[in-house]
Amino acid sequence: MPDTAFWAVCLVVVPLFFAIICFVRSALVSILGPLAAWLNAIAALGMTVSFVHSGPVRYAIGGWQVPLGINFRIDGLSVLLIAMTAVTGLSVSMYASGYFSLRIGPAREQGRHQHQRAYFWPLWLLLWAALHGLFLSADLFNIYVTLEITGLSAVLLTSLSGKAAARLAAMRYLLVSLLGSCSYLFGVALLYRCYGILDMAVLARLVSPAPLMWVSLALLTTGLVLKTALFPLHFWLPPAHANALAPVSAILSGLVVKASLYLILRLWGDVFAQVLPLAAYLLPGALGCGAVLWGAVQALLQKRLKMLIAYSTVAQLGYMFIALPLIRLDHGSSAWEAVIFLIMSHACAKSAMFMAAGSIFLKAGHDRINDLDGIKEVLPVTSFAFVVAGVSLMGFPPSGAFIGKWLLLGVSLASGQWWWGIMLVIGSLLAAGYVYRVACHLLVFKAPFYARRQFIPPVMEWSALLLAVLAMLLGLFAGYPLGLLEAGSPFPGHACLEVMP
Amino acid sequence: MTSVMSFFDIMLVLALPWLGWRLLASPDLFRAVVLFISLGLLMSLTWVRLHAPDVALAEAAIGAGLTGALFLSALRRLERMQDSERRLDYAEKREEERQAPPARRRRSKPIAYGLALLLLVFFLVLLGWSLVKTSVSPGGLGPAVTGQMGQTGVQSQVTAVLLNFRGYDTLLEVMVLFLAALGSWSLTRIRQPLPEEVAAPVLASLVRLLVPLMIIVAGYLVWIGSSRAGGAFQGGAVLGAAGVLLLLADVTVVRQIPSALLRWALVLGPLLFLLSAIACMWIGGNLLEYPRQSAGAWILLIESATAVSIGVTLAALYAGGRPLEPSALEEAGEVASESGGDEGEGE
Amino acid sequence: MNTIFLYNFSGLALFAIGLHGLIRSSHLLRKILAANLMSSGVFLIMIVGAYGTDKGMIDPVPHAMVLTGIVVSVSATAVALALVCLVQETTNRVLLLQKRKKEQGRRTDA
Amino acid sequence: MNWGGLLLVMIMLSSLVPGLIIFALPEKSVRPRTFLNLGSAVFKLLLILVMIIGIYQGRHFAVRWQLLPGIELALSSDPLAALFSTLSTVLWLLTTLYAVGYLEQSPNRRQFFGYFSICVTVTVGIALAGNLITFLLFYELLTLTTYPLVTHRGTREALAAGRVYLAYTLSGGAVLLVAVAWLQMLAGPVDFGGPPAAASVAAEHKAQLIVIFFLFIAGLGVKAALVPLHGWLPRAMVAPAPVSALLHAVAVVKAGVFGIIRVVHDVYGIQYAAGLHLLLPLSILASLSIIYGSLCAMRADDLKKRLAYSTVSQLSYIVLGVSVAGPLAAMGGLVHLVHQGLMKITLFFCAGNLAETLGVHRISEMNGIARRMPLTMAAFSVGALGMIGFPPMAGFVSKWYLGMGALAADRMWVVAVLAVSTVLNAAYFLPILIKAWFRPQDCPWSEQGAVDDRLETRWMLLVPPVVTAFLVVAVGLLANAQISPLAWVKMIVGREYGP
Repeated sequence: MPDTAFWAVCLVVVPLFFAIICFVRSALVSILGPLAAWLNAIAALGMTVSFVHSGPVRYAIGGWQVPLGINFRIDGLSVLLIAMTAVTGLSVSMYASGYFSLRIGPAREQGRHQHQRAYFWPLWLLLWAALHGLFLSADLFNIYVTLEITGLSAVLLTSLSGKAAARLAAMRYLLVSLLGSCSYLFGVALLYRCYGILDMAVLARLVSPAPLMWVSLALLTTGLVLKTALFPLHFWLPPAHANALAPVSAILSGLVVKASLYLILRLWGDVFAQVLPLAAYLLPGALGCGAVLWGAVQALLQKRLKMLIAYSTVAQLGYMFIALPLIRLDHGSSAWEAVIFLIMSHACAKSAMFMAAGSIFLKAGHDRINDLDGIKEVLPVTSFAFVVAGVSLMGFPPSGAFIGKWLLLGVSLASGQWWWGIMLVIGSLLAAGYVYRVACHLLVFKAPFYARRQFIPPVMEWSALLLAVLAMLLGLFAGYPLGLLEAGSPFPGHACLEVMP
Repeated sequence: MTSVMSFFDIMLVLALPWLGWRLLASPDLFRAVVLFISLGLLMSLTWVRLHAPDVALAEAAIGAGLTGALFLSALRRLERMQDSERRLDYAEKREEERQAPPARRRRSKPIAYGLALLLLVFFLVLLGWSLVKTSVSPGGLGPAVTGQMGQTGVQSQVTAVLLNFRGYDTLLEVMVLFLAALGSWSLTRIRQPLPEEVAAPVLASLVRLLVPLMIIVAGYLVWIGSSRAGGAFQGGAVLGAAGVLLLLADVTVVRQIPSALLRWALVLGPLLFLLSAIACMWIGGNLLEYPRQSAGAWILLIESATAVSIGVTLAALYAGGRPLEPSALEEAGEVASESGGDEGEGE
Repeated sequence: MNTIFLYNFSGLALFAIGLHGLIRSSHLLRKILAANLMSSGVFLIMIVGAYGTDKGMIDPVPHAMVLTGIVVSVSATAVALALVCLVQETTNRVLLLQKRKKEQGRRTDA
Repeated sequence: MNWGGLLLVMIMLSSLVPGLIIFALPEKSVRPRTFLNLGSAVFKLLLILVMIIGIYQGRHFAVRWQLLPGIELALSSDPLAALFSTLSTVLWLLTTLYAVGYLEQSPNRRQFFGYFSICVTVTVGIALAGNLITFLLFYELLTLTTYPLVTHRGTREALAAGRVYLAYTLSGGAVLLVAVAWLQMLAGPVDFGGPPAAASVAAEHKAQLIVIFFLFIAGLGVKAALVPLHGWLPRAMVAPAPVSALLHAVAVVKAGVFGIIRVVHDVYGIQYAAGLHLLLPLSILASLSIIYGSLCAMRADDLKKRLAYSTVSQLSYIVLGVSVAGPLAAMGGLVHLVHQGLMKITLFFCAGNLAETLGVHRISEMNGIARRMPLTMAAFSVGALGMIGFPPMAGFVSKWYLGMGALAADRMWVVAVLAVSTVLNAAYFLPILIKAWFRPQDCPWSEQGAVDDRLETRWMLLVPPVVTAFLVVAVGLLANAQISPLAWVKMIVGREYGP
């Protein structure tokens, strides 16, 4: 029986291998890509199952223990995020296989679409591998390399659509990404100089308040916040996410921003949690509030569906930053759990929304929100998927986002800093507003709808619906993910189960 | 001696930022790139001064040489496009002038800029102060590396870190290079040689002499990497430089390499590295845990393959795009892809 | 103070100049140059940190990290340059912001 | 899971599953859809009967599903839950029948009946909710599932009404969420049916408890259409008649009122709430709603709008009864939950019949209409007289108990409010009856929906109002019988106040 570490290695090695093969044998991508996606999902499942049995693991790559070598740290947080990546990634992959086969179908512009497919798969698999590597790694510099792969492949995927707007957005994204990584690397360099260590778990025990530590934390955070697109550094996100191809948008919004967000949570919630004063957490919290308001207002003003969804990402990311001060205030672990629910639920819901928007675009030939009346008649499943995803984004029970908001609300009320909770509620109402703007057009009955004679493969419709329903029902099965979290707790409050050399 | 060194240090310390400032302030982009290359060489000198010969070699070959070449080629390409679109440009400029932002915004800009600058300066002062203030962890991981050198199969500490202790980093780094090649292929086709670029016969004959020499040097660098400065990246960079020279001299053979072969050459390093990482697990260790006795051989094998791929990758990056595929379909797609999206393609 | 220590400030200055240039300059090519300067500054600070007072006490780990960094940065630069050419091709713009008039005035074409 | 828990889950699934199947069925398969609708409604009714018999025998059914520590979904069957779930199930069966008849020929019925079935699931979920979180869950879901029904026609007006409806109810839901979270933070998980949770909160949090109470009332008051929060209700009457019937009699408004009852009875406890002086403001609010609703109703010419304002007024009887803090008044309030439902649904069925058969929407067009549609107008009259409080109709029983309760609690002004309200009720219902029965016809009717020569309209439209009118009389006449709503309510109140 393979153990947790074996599966963890598979999670990195398999997508890398398939990315290479997809590049060399580009005629076979339509088989190799989905195959790799399934293998990834199996590996993630295998890792989760064996993690449940055997608990958190440290795996020394090359047999070199910390501090010399790079270690995988497999704890509850990373397992959950990998499970999230696997589910979302698999759905997006299925969607993408339908998407590209559909578009390659008609003879017009066949070469172009074949080109897109041939490069989509290797880039996406590299991105996937980098995400896995990032979630698994315990080493700050190794994480820099994975961040760099994530950023570069995300940029390249964005520019794949070939549209001028997409290329400009990709350019901007790339520059932001470079700036972010550079700042992050600077932070890592200073930390290394200060403590002579790159492993996060060891670092967490060594950190002490020193000027250099403050500066390096500021640099790390600035870099990561740029990549996460926290308000007011979100300017690059909406055009990039809105102009990419549909499966790419789903990946970018659902998964890629979560990578740097995860690191911020690790750093602020775990590594530096012991030395940071409460006041330091107010800044991300306040910026999160700004993001919630600004993102929602911008989303309300958009005329195009994909822009609306992209701005909603900006708003939703705000919640996770509002959670930071609450993580600090909370004595138990419910704020942590809340953030994780928000992240997982957002990944599923947002990917589903972008996938649905892609199908709608292909069918209607445009994505102007006001002209979508009656699309339900031609794309019932997709419309339903969009609405369900939107509802779970609003934080309606029993979605995962509801659990997250509920827990955060409880923490904020209990800690006396009730304004964070009120912000969450206001954010939900605003979210309801912009979801409604779309949903009222998607739900209304109006026949006949003028649609292109474009056949949308069922796999595209149903994969979106599956993700949306998953986001909606995540709350009902909240106990399982939490079990995982408690098994390998990243929380300062719990016993640290790190296996140290 | 010490005072001479100090003088040298101070000159370098001052020259680096000065060059950096000059190159960004230079109105001429060509000049900026040339200054960038000289900055790279100066950096390389600095690395030597700071006892980092491996980094110095890599900086000279990759940081200064290849990056500079990339910049120059991009610059030429941009200028050519601008020349052909000058008239179109003019019309657009008129259009933009009409839609110029209101004057109020312009006035507010210097204030915002000043504030941002102030913030930046404040942060830098803080940074510098904290650098001075904070005690540095002595030696970092140096002693740990020295203690474990016996089990790595190589003598050079940097190579040991790169390919053994932190081999996983290097594996991913090779993947970054692969990603860059993949990305530039996904973006554009290969650049056709410009008329003014067609090399003089003198250059061609020089290249014929130089390239075999460079290949030997590259091989030597990879070989020596296990004990002294050098290794896959440095060797690969020299190979890449050879490739660039071949492209510059427009040796027809280079452009006629079949695309499939090129693809295999690009992935040889990453693939072999990955497979040997897995093979280590097969043998019974962890990922990338070479058997202790034959670690040196493993590393040399990986380094050689990686060097070849790095060389090909760097040359391919310089070439700037995917080679022309024989199939007509791809050709049809190119046109659409290059001309940008049409209205049905808003996605 | 040790003269070697001064290299820290050189690196810091390079980082700052690069940052300033990245945000401030409008030509994409110059932005990419600036990003390269920034990373050079960071590399310098890393290597200075590795430089021990004794000759034998040099930490090889930052050297390896910088080697990795150089390769990563050349990859990113290559992608960025290819993208700049594409952007120019499709939009006839080398500037992200609408500042081309000023920039064109400054550019001296050969 | 024990068999009792299974029963509750079955009750939920018995309409959820048909709803999902209806979504999957094609638009054209009318017969299977109708069969599924009615079959599932009957099946659900049978299950509810089993539950009621179980409760009579002293059983308690419950099922729990833990999401997280502190967040638990619980269904449980206390008598109050049984009262509300029985009411909704019975009325749902009739409304389904009515809707099948009403929507014959109209497009997009698949969606209508799909949401319709899910809506009953959610309403019964509200009834059976065993703790505050579960209540909140279904309360929010009710908003979502009723929205497509309100906007079913897709006209500009319907969409505007839907927007207003959502704005009100979502804001209410958000306030409710805050209240629930806050209370849970103070008191831990709040279960219904046990000792009131708020009473266990330490004394120094009393001020917070008061704030929470008003947050609850604000959140629930939106759906219960308490006066400053009632704006959505008159607009939502653009929906098709079965939906209006459902909104006004069974689902949405009742969910709000039911929530208020739960909060007062099970969360705070009557005694404790009275001790905090929370009930007096509530009863004042309810009285205001009663008077204001009636006044607005008098001015409305549109029949459905008049009925809508009448709902605003009548619902507050229930709140008033609960807030007067005495067993008799509580009985009056609770029994009015059932009685108002029966009467109001009768009235809306009849209004729908008039509109569907003759195209009559306004009261000014109703002269002499009773001669054309005697059965419908007879049912309407029963409902209207019941609303006014004529003995022996259902409304009389509620008002009687409310008045007695107010006297017992020594609140003379409540009696005065009841008297004024009765006069106002008469003032806006009697003219309709007089016009319909005694005036000659003075304007043409379109006769668009007259398809059957023997009956005044389609039988599916006629049977439900006649049945509900019959029930209105029956529950009034047989109020003292062993299985009447009143008897059931007596049992509930007996448990609350002790023997």
